[in-house]
Amino acid sequence: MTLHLINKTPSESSALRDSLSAVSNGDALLLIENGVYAAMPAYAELFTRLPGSVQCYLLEDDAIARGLKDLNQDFRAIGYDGFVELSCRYGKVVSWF
Amino acid sequence: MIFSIVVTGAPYSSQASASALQFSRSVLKLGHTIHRVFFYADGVHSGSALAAPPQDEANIPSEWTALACEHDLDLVVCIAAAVRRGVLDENEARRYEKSGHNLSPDFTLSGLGQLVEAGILSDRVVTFGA
Amino acid sequence: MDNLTVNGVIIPVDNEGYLRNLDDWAPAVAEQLAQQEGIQLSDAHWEILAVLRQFYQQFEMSPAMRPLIKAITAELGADKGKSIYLMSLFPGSPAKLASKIAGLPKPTNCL
Amino acid sequence: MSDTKKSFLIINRKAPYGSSAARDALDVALTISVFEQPLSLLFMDDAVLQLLPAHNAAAIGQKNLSANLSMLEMYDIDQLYVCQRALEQRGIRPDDIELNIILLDQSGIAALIKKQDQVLSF
Repeated sequence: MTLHLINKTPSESSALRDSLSAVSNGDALLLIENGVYAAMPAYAELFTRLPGSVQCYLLEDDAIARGLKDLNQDFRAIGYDGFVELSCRYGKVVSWF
Repeated sequence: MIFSIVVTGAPYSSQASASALQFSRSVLKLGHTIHRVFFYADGVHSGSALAAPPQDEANIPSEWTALACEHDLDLVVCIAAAVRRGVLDENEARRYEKSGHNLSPDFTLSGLGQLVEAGILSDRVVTFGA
Repeated sequence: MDNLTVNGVIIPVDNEGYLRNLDDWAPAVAEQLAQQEGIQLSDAHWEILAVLRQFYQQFEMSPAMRPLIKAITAELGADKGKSIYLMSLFPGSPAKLASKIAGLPKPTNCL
Repeated sequence: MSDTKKSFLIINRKAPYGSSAARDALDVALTISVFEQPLSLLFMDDAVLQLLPAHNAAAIGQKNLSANLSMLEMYDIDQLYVCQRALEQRGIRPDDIELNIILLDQSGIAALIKKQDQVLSF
């Protein structure tokens, strides 16, 4: 299983779109850097077709840095330690940027 | 678990190097190993000893140096990417007949083989791209 | 390293003996580049250099050892497409040494 | 060079020339091949533009990426996967591409990623 790491907003590159089209059941998504903007409620539609088995996370420091609040409830906020733990739990990390 | 980390974004142009630094700190804190940090493409600028950001900003190259000293990290800068962009050690400066060199002594210039070897020997490779 | 003098013309080389201007390459220049490496070019050397230059012209990159052998096998036959044969002509690091004599760019030490 | 084998996938997602990504990916691919590790390349998104033929990059002072890509077979790199949708979106027909490629749909891409040990992105 794969941890997909996305660091771009939905419009600054196709990173998010490409990652969404490449997920398998049981994978996870982690939004970092500018990627965290994708967890704004306005983008919720992008994630509705994800299989329920795909867990979604965002890096809390990056969201706080950008003043983001009331984000998409499907994303769990984690810190860098959580990021490392996810990298261990999933078999590999694929970066999309 | 054995990690290797790849950085392809330049500090101050992208967040990649800063994120990789934070991630590396957590990897080490949680008791894992970092086999190598490989700086590629614009990431090579993290190895500059001459970066002089304002005092109220993070000095990313020197933070890498500090982390490397504390944990004996192998910080490798891709030689082909670096030499093109003017990041040289003493040896390459001589090789290309340049008047100065700027690679921080805690970094090593080496080939892409070091990236591939890291991929072979590490359980996880995490890329911080720009 | 000292610059080369070929037919009265000075051909500048860098401190490792690589041509500074790749356009300066000519067979007479190759002879001298080889001499600096202690090699006297024979027909056997020349056909390898020709394959190498053709490879570079076609793909715009210098080959590593394995693709060089593949190209030599295709052009000159399997007997010559062997690293031991190349070692006998260009001792040490054949792909690197032959590239230098063939006037290809200085390698970036990429491996 | 090493007894351990890991399968590598290089994901290309950027157009050629405008950034160094295509060349960076190619250099890594050649190195993986020198280390004799199993290797696949995947072209997604704008990276399919790398596959258009007849570049003449001298016009912009760069090296010709299509010449470089045609060298892949000399390195025995023959697993070239291409995102079908990315081609369609750009009006490129598979016949326009001179390399031997394998077209993948969305589920094919997911399956390709799934079976790799390491994935490097450019």
